Amino acid sequence: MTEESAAETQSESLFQAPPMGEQERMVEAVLFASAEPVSVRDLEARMPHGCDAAEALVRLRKRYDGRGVQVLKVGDAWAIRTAPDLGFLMQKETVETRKLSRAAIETLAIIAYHQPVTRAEIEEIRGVSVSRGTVDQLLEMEWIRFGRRKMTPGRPVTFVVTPEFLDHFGLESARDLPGLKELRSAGLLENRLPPSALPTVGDGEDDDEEIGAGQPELFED
Amino acid sequence: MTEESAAETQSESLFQAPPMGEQERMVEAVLFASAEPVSVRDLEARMPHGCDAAEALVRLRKRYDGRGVQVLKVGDAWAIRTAPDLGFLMQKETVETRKLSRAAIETLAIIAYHQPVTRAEIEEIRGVSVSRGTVDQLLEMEWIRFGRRKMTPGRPVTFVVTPEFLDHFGLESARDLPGLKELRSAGLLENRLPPSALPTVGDGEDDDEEIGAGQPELFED
Amino acid sequence: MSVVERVAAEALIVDVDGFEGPLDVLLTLSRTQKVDLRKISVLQLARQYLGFVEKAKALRLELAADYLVMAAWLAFLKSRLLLPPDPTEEGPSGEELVAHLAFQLERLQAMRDAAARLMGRDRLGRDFFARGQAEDVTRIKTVTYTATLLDLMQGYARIRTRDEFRPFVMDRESIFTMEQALDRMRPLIGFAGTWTDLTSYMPEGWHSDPVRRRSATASTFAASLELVKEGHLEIRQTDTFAPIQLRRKDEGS
Repeated sequence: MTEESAAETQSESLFQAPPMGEQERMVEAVLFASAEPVSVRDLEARMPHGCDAAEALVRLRKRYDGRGVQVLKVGDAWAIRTAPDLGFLMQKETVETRKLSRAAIETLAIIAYHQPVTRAEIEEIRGVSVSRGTVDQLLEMEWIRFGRRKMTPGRPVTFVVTPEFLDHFGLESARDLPGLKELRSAGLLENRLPPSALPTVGDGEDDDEEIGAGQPELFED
Repeated sequence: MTEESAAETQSESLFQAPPMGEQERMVEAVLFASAEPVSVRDLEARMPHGCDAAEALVRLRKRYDGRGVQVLKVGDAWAIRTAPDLGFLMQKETVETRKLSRAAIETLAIIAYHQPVTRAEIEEIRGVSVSRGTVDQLLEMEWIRFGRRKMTPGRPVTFVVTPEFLDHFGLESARDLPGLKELRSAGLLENRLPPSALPTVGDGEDDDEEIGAGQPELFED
Repeated sequence: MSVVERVAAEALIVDVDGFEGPLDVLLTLSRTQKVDLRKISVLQLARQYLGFVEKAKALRLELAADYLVMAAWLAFLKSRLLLPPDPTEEGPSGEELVAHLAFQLERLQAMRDAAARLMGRDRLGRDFFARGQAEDVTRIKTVTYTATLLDLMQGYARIRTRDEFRPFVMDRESIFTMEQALDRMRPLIGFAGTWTDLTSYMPEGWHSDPVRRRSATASTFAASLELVKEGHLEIRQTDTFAPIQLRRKDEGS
């Protein structure tokens, strides 16, 4: 009996588990390097014989308390994760400013000049249909909003511009938008007459002018 | 003057950087989240305005001294890596690196210790021509890259080691290569020209070794 | 050649493929001298090397040209070292050549040792490890749209005066539309029985100005594709950037 127990003690010391500080280091390294959360059982399978991964985890968790990363339980396993309050560091925000599309500007202009105006009316004025995306975009920008329904058959919704719109364009009210005459006198319109007939292509150098007229729809969104 | 300085103080407090302890947490979170080293500049770009990432890194490095993971400097950047003595726990994570030929290992060492170094200089040191495959393999592993051209006749391209090389071998910089100082003081890193009568590589028929003279430009950075 | 040397040379020959050039052979041979590389007898080394080459020849082993160049040079060096110096001769002295060869050997050995130390370091992915679960930086892109009052007024003016006026900002005189190209091509393709270059369908007066040429080329090409889609035309290009050619597609074929 004495011999046996002596042998036991010896083998115990031979396979003695590393000190808890070391075990904590091990758990730290494994949790860091592992591609997925690691269970206590998996930790102990990796660590030297006799280790107490659960205890090492408790200590490690405490050590990371309040740090930039935390030791968290994910299901049955453990992982290191960014502290929730620092999540903003993992995001990179970029703001890109783009010019509003021509379709959107025209739609917006019609709403501003004709409000309250229905979609059908906008389409009639523009001569082309108004895509849903265009209206949604303007709604999302909060430059237009839904107005009252028209008291016409079908009671269609109308669109009006918002205070945000007025604010952005520096207007007191939509009535302050300049009229056609003013636009012309401001030089925004050219008094050039369009070519009387659609020219045939390939007539030579005279075909410069004809393009503006029916063209814009091609570039519609 | 007083007004100005008052305004300054106010704007300073408005954009005041977080306390150093918080900055340390932030650096900790970012480094933990990244598999690649992160430069001080990138850290500061992600942190709030006015942060001193370099100082936070110094503190963080000290904090992790002796732990299961360490804060390492790799070239101009910083990374967290597991402590080398715990590698035995990471059998599951071990990456099988492609076995390098003797020629590739020697070529790599010559580039590391002699950089920036031309192909002709590598050949002079090894006494044999450098095969294209060897260089390609090292380039592909991203352990070497093309450096600046030498201002010598023919303006040959040079090779230098990369941050990936430093990361792989756990080096802070190429100046920390083992034995570099001794080699330098022994004059073994000098580029001593051979007396004219010595044979040079390439005198022979080593046709398949010739690397199209114009080729390296392709890889110029 | 001593017995030891001969044994060494034979061992080398068996392994001749394993050598990385003549300098490598010299370095290996120098080890048999069992002295510091700086104190090496180059004369003896030259003899050893020449013995190695002779032996290889006797065994009908093909040595690469590099090895033979080195042999010739060592033979020259040997004679230099054995004969009294000729004061009229130009070029480096035997001592200088010996010194440089010793330097080369020492440097190569040093690089090999350095390589071994380098490869023996703790290495990423083997001894130390990076984060296994890296968190990507999520990029949040916010697009804000903007327009000016001028844009708005011009937009409105454009709509309201479409039938009367041409807003002066619209500068489209250099644009040839696909519709125009189609109109131009439809009557012409009936005559294209053989492969004809695309550029011959471009309108008159659109060749010289690069902006107009670009527009006309693009629209003519787009119109060609449209006609191919409609089954009126075949299109081909023999190589990248080669001319694009068109041919009428016979109905029913």
